Amino acid sequence: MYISVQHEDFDISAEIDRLKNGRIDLGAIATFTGLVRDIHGEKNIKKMTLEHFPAMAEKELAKIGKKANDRWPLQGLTIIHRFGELYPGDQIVLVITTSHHREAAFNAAQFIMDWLKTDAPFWKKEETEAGTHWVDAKTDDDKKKDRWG
Amino acid sequence: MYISVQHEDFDISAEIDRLKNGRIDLGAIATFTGLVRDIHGEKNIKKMTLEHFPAMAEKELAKIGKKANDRWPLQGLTIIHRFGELYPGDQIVLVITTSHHREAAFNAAQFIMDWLKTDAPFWKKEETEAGTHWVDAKTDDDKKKDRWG
Amino acid sequence: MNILYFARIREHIGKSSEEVILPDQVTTVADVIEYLESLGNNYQNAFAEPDLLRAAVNDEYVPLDYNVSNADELALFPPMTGG
Amino acid sequence: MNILYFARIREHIGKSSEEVILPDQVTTVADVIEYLESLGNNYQNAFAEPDLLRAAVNDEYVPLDYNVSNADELALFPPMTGG
Repeated sequence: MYISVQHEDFDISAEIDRLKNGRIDLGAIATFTGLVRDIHGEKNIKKMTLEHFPAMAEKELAKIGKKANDRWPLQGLTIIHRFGELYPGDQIVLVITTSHHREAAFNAAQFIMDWLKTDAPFWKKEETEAGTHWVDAKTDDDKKKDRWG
Repeated sequence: MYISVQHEDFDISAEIDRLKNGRIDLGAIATFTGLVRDIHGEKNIKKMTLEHFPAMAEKELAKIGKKANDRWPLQGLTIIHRFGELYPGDQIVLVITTSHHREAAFNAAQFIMDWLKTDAPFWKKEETEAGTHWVDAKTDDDKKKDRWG
Repeated sequence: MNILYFARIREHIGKSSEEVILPDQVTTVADVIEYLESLGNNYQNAFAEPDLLRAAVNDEYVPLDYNVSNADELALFPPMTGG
Repeated sequence: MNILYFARIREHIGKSSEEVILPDQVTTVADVIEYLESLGNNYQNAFAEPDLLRAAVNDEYVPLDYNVSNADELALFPPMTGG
């Protein structure tokens, strides 16, 4: 399990290579990348600032990774979450899961994303032409997490 | 929609860049990569040969992509399927989906993979120490496809 | 009619395509298969398991009761194992 | 007790952390919040919506009725918006 909380950007192919580490027994790799969009609602985003709780962030990502690992037969997983000032088009978060089985890889990646939305100690602030505001948590995200039981 | 049937390997980051094409309105990117495993059942795989139906292959991948596109609000998708002689660790297939919504990206990628398993005109032949054999289609794969209705 | 064979079926028959003149009574893909089986053991072996037989006519998947004529191109192959 | 503030709550209070000596009657996170509210409008504004308040003690998420002492480190923040 590779967990990183970082400001620096990441390269998906390089991260997949890190996870594969030369192994040839992997059947399926799923990835998910979250990006800063240029528009939220009807407002143009100029900048997104991600505040985080440094002492907790990596630990909470690792807990979420462990939950996925306990639930599906994974051969490895990566979670990278960026913080700091990001701009439209920038990558925010990367999840990679690998398994013999494609369903396990897909479900684990989706599960991890659902948990990150509600349990990773990060807070998004958007800067638009109309000023800056904190992004509200979506109750919908709680429901998505809760469906995993 | 970018569809390719090719012998050549692919680079996931490069394919994501091709799909993004500089756009900054993408919120979520899901990818799935299928790989040749070194072991199938209890046999060591030395080589996997993918035979395909050239006149139909790209067309069928495009049909599957269109089905996904009609069903979810995608901003773009890529399907690359390799043919020819491949070896353990080699990449076989890549699906990339992008959407404003992570669920749409995940579901569309999984849907496309399920359809590829049963409807893409490719046939896998494995070479092991015990000889060569054609990989049997799994009835389970039909069920996975059918669950999408 | 031009007929293409793929994978296990191609190997049993020993060729990847051939030109066949259909007898008059042949109207469906299943009829073509029955006719081919009369041509030799290699065809009988290729089509021994009807459940493991799929067809396309003019590059579109079709069921085995699909109507065909000499002008069509038929492809015969086992269930796909792509992805 | 060392208290950390994040995001909207940090901005309302105007600092990211502070050292607070808890009065004797304070036993839970909710009590700490009530005490902090007595310190000024900025705290009242920060905690105006109890539904939008989350807490961690010693780097573990806890409910607001969790027991705390001066030796603990408390963090207060709005619902997370990671991912």
